[in-house]
Amino acid sequence: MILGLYNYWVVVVLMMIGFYIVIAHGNLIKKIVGLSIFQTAVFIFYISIAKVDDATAPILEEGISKYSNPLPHVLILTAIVVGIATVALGLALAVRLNEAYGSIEEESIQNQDNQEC
Amino acid sequence: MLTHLPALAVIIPLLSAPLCLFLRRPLLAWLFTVIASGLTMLVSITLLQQVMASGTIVYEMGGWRPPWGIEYRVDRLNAYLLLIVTSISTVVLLAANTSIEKEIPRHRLTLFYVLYLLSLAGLLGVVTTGDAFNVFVFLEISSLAAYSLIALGEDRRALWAAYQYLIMGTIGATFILIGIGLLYQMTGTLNMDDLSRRLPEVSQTRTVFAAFAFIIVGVCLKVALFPLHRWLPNAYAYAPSIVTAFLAATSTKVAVYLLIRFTFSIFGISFSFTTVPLQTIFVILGLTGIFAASTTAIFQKNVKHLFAYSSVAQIGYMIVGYSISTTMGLMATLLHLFNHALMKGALFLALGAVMYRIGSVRLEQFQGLGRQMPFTMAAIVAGGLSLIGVPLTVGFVSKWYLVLAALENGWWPVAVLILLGSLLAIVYVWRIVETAYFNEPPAGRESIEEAPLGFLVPVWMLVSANIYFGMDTRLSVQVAEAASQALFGVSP
Amino acid sequence: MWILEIPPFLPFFIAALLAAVTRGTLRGVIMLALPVASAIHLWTVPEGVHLQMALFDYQLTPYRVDKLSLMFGYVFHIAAFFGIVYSLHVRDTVQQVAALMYAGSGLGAVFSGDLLSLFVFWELLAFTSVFLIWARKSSRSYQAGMRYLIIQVLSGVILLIGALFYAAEHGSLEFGFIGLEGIAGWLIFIAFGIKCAFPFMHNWLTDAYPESTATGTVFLSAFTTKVAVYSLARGYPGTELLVYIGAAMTCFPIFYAVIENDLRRVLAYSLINQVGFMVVGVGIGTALAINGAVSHAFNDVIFKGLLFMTMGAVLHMTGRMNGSDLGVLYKTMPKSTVLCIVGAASISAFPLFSGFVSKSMVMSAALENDYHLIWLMLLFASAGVFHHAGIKIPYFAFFAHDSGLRVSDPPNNMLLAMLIAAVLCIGIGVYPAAMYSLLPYDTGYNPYDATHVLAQTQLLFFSALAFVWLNLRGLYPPELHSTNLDVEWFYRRLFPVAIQSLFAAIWKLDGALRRAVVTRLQKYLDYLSGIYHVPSGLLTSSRPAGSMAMWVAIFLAGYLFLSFVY
Amino acid sequence: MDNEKKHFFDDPNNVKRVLRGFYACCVVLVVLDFVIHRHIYHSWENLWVFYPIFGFIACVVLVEVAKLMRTVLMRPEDYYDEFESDISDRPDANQGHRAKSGGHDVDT
Repeated sequence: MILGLYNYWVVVVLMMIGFYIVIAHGNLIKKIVGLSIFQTAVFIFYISIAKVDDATAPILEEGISKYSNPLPHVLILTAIVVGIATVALGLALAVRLNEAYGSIEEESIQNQDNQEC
Repeated sequence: MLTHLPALAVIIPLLSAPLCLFLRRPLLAWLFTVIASGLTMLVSITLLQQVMASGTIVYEMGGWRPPWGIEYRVDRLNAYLLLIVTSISTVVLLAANTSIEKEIPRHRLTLFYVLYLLSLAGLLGVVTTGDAFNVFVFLEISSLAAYSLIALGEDRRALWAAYQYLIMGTIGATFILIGIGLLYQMTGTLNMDDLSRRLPEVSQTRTVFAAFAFIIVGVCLKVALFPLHRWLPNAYAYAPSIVTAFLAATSTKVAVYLLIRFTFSIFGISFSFTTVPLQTIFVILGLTGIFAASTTAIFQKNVKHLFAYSSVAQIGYMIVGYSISTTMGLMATLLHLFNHALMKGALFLALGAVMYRIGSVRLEQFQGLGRQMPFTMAAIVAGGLSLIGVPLTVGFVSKWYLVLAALENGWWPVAVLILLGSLLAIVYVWRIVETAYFNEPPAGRESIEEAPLGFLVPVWMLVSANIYFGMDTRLSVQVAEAASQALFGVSP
Repeated sequence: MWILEIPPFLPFFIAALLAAVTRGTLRGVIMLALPVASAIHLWTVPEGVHLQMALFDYQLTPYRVDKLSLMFGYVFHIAAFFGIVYSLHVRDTVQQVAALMYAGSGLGAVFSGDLLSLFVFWELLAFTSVFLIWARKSSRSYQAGMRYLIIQVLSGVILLIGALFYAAEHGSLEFGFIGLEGIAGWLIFIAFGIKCAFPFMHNWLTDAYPESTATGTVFLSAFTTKVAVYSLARGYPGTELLVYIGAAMTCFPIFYAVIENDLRRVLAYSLINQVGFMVVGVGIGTALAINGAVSHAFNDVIFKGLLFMTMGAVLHMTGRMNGSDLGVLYKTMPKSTVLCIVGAASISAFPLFSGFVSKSMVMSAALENDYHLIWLMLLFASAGVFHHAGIKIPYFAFFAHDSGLRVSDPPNNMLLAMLIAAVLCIGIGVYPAAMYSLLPYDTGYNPYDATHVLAQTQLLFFSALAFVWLNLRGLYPPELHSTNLDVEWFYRRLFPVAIQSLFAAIWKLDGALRRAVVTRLQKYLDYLSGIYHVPSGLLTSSRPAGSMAMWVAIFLAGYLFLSFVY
Repeated sequence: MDNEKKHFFDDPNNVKRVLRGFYACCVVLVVLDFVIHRHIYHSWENLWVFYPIFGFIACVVLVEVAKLMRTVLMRPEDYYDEFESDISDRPDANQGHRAKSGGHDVDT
């Protein structure tokens, strides 16, 4: 039972790793990476739920009657694009932050801000 | 042409964005954007008329029949939101040309308009679409554009605020994505209408509970419901003035719309409010939000921060009305969506005018402004009065219905707390009035002039709307009432 | 007739607008012409509802005229007129505009036919009048004004909550008889009570009025409390509780008045005392009593205005207001002295002065309805009024010991205003029938029979005798620079101190707790970071993005937990 | 003050005269109590010279009680100021109450 649902466990573990990185790491790039892992876990989740036992890829071919559900794959293509855009924007912001604050550590940036106030 | 209106509302800004990129001259880009936004406003006005006259409009994207194809579905609620977003966007844009010339470097001006259009397209997409996954996509389009818009602010803290918003926004959107995935797993459909029909069969499973939790938390992040509001104040405070005015008046409203749509239409009232203790949680969070955020607002030194916290408090009012979950309560929330958009639009635009003249919106810089910029300050005072809920302003109308809804339900402590919350609003609005009218301008700033007409006209358009809809409540009340009745009528 | 639909507050607001943009003589002319024109207009308006509109599901009637509101409408016009004359020399635009708006709000309130309109004017009264206090432009007046504003706004909010409850209970917002029933009745009662300066809610009055400008206090004394009396007379006539509240109001302030040094604060206490008579009248609720309350309000506006004007004249000319710093001004301010004595005689209810013809109605009504103890209290208060307002005010300001001040009579406009008020005081006292004909009820009451006149004269003369005797014996308490503790002590001293010490304790406790938790946590985190090389703590506030994300996780976990358990 | 003209109450004899006139009035009023027939609403009004006695006693009691109150309630004039401390931050502190020059509500 538990092993049969291994795909979910993978997803949950990946997701937790990503989320933990976002929470615990002060480095802005690492945070983005964590976020990316977190998102990827969700993509895997989508793809894995589309899998039908004993079925092939959804390409019409003779002699095959069982196909996996193609819709989640398509959806995830869109989501991947969104994810890439997010990571790119996040990294770009990190670059700009580095230019402005001379640091990509959350703590140091926040301290500089606090002094300004 | 008329049959394609629902799609046009999204497609006009979405296609204008890349086109705008080719316009090198900022003035042209501005005109182009104003026209695009104005067109969508016309579209949404027509849509509202049609919907009020003949009921829900269904549009099949690309001719694919739902639930396979993506469906755009405009009912009263959508049409109402469309009108709010497009009209505020258009009015705010009128001031954009003047405002951003001082706040954004010249070579980025065109890009600003591109991002603005993208953000608008995203918001409109969220509102019109009838497909759950499509919501996620449009939400991300608008959010990504919003992050970049905020990062355009001249203060370096704008970058930091944008980064934080990006992290939080992405987490929120991903949560929504997880929730939608779980729903798809249980029902095999993404069409909202279809979902609402198939969910009751499986509603007692843990998967659906989890889906609900993920979606609610994700949406609440976007709503900036206390205690998930912490990304908002800095994002609003350091973004360029126009962006603040636009986002404050529209983006949280759209998020509240999502909350209503998911809980009322998709999961259904009986699931949302009886199976899980959503009502109690939200009333408590809403009221705590009102008091915590209003109190924080009192101690802010930056006026944009002050109003940002006040926004968090106002969201508290909307959530309270929403969680009363009666026709009247929901109607109060919908009214407040509209009214708060008017107030905050006016207030943040007026702050933009102050920013334009003084280059700062710190409270001590407001000294003596009452005499130096009389029209701008009068607008801020009028907006502030509306925020407090003084009769003859829109703020009064929504608070009135909110309190009545609470009383109707017998929740009179809630009613009393709502009114006491308004007292806090008096305090923070008063701080601004006192500084502006009872102090002499600081040394070296004797010759400040009134803001240019480019600002005054849109600001006063919004202020007059504040007063007009405070007295003539027919339009807003009628539509809000119809929308909230429809939500209660349609849902099981 | 279209002209009927101009509610009386409108001309005042328009005039306020005009006064804001005009200066000098033109402004004076506009401001003077206004109450006259408006009063003439009001004279022609028949009773009935003249303006109605619908808001939400309720009928609003911002302009309703009947005998009760008309009476207050007339006297507010009179007060506005002599107030404007009195302040003609003032060049401070803020004050002039605020005064006109304030008078307009008072009129708006008494002609409001529904609770919502009443609430609007109720709050407007607060927001406009506070500028008259701030106009003094001292930090003391600023703070007093702030306290005043907070209390007044609070009263308004309570009124609004009450009105909402009333709408929920009765499905209507009409402002008629309310009565002490249900939450709505009590809330509205408390709201009225705050404005009416009920005991323990009265301190805003004695705190703020003496801090206003010489001219501002004249306006202040006329409107706010009278609007409250009007509202009580409309909403709670015959409520027995009011009799006892009113009797308390007549008695306790006179003690304070005797030992108070600031003469305008003495008048403020005496204002509460006079309002007490009206409240008793409203509480008894018979035709005679209501007539008494209303006519006493009418007269009080005039003679209290006159007294505040004479004191304002003293303040204006000398810059001092304490009894201990004034004296023998009669030599150089003879006209003011005479006018002040007229006011003093009126407030003490000497026969042939206006106070007599109205106060005796309330007293008679108390006796007729067998409130014997109350009657004795009122009698005691009457003697007391004479003692502090009738004798103390003129005596310490114009006679008593020589302060060395030699200032002349005030400018002519001030004298004229005082003269108008004084003439009205005597006129009403001599020919009360004119005022009686305007009263809500026809009772055929005649104040000038031998019984009343003799009793009142005896009472007053022997009170005066007591004053003379005490003074000659040196038993009379001397005027001293001092602050006398009153209810305000609770919110100006006790609460701030208590809150401060409470917070100090909380911070201390909180600090200790947090230190303990943080050291524990840090130990744990040090251990973790030893393993994972996490640079620093998880919960520190310098990690906003991280902590926000954590909040999300907590929120989600909490939510999932609740929904699974529920 | 020698150059000032003599005022009425500067002469102690005048004061005495006024007081004597006042006493005479009081006596007359007491006498009138026996002459004029009054309606009686309250049993106490039957008492001999009720109103004069009541008025006199009331005022003496009033003043004596007020004097007693002073021992409990009286505080220095700046009692609240010391606590509401930001008053002293302002340049115009305390001027409002005892300003030296007259007519400070007259704007320039």
